[in-house]
Amino acid sequence: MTTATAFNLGLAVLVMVLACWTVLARGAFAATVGFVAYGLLLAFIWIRLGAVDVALTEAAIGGGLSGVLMLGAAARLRASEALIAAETIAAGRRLWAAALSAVTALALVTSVLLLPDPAPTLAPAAAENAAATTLGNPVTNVLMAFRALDTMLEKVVLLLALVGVWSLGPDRFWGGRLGPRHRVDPEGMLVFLAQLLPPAGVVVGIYVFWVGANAPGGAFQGGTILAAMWLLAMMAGLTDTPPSGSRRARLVLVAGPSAFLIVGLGGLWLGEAFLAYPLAYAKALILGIEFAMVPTIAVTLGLLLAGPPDRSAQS
Amino acid sequence: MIEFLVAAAGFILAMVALGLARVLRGPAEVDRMMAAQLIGTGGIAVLLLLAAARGVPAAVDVGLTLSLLAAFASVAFVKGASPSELDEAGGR
Amino acid sequence: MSAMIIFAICAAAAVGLGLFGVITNPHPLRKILSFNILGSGVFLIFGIVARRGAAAGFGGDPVPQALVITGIVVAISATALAVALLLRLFEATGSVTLRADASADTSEDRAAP
Amino acid sequence: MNMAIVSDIFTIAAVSAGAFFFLAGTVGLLRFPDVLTRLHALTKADNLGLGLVVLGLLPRTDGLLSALKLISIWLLVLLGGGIITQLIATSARRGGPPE
Repeated sequence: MTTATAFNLGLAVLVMVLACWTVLARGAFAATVGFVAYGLLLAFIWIRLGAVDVALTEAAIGGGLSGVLMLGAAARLRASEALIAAETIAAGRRLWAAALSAVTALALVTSVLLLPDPAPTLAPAAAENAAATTLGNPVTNVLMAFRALDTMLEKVVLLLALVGVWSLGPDRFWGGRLGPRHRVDPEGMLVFLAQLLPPAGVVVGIYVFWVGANAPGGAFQGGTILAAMWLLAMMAGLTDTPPSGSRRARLVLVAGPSAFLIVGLGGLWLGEAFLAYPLAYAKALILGIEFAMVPTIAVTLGLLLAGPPDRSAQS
Repeated sequence: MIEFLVAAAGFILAMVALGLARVLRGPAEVDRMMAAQLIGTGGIAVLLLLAAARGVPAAVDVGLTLSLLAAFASVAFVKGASPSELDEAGGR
Repeated sequence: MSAMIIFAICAAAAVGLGLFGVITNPHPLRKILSFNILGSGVFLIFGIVARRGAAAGFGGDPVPQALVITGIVVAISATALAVALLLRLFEATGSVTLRADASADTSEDRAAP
Repeated sequence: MNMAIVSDIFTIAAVSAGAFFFLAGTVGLLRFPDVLTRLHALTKADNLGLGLVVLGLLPRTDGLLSALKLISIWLLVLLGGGIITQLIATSARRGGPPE
């Protein structure tokens, strides 16, 4: 066994143990901590698979943001755990579930191992057409040019999810500020961290967006880092969420998808197709869309985590 | 040299795994709060060693992201474990 | 044993574990967590497919990688919505149970104080 | 002796020293009796270990920017780690006597 194989094996075992912990741990908080560790370490597997773009996304989203989302929910649902503990599932049914899961996993393993060799791939096609956009990062090429419709609709999904979350706020709080207010930490340690870390984080976020054209990175990864820094400042009580009625916030929320849509319609108007970029301006247009997208992504993700309107419009 | 770097990464990963096992077991929730911290140091060391071994400089950017996000998650751990830290919604 | 086989087993195990958790955990928050693990397993399978398709000087087929990034974004959107629904359910009924027959007694609990 | 060998020896020495500190941190985490001492073992030893690993990898970077990135990762971890440890310790103290 080579060193690399031993490393891969150790990494896989560790990630699987964490997945088991997340599924089987007794308390919701303990399970969520396991999930955060799982998400952060999953990024390592993505590195081993040579997908650094995905590793960046997974580290930022899987470990960071969704973990924090779950932690906040676990803290607010603490009282519900004792209520639901009585609802156990009969041993027989657990056995059936285990068998079903095992069969599913086995079927997946065999189908992955039986994939045709040489594997079908679109890499040559992506390489052939890379010159059209002159971007050096093939994943950005796919996201922003070859499958731009997917990416545009993905941003719409983010926005729709936010609309869904906002619509869950009680009527009396409509137009009010989003989510609970965080108290300023009396010892000031958290405030100190929230003053020191975000400036560095903003630089990193913009850097990750900027290198995305030619190296792993991009608008989404950069925007996620910015969202995390904003949320950190919120958790320290340094800033508050905007009210859900805020015009400025709503403008930022729709700016990114609108830019995408306008460019897409422009392609249609120029007679080619929806989202067809004129070759001479392809790179500039893609970077322009990404640039418009970064603040939208940061604000949408930040507000998704903040939750529905939770305070009356006056406060 | 590459063998050495991967071996060092494996060794530190084993240390992180042992630490995680200890930290997740608890019993106090304070112990569990250290999990992200543990990955934020040991995990990043593993990542940097891997980046050097495999010659993927971009993996260093993942380390940069991880260092920020691990700190962010740790703050959420501390706030999540002590619900009194979270103020009640102002409207109630 | 090649890296692909190890990670393929890992991905399938994540799917299996997630499925088991979704079925057996009574708490909806734990179901959401399990569902995320299931999803990450599916993403890993995409990653393996991408890695096997390495060609034309790329370390992996960029198309499945881009699909996974889109998938991660959609997953967190859905997760955030699910968590918000769950929190609202708890706020409205004081319970998070998903049992169909439980709605009657929880509303009585709420009426008592 | 040429430069490549010298830099390789430097890398091996520094990374090994870093790995040793990770070992020390984990031993402390496993063996120390209460939360505050465990926290102390984890933060101090691991941050030093990461610093040594970064130091060892510096000669292998391909330019000033990459070297700066490595150093800034360490500084970020130091900064974040130090403050978060304080937060965790405060939370431990507030939650009554740690077992």
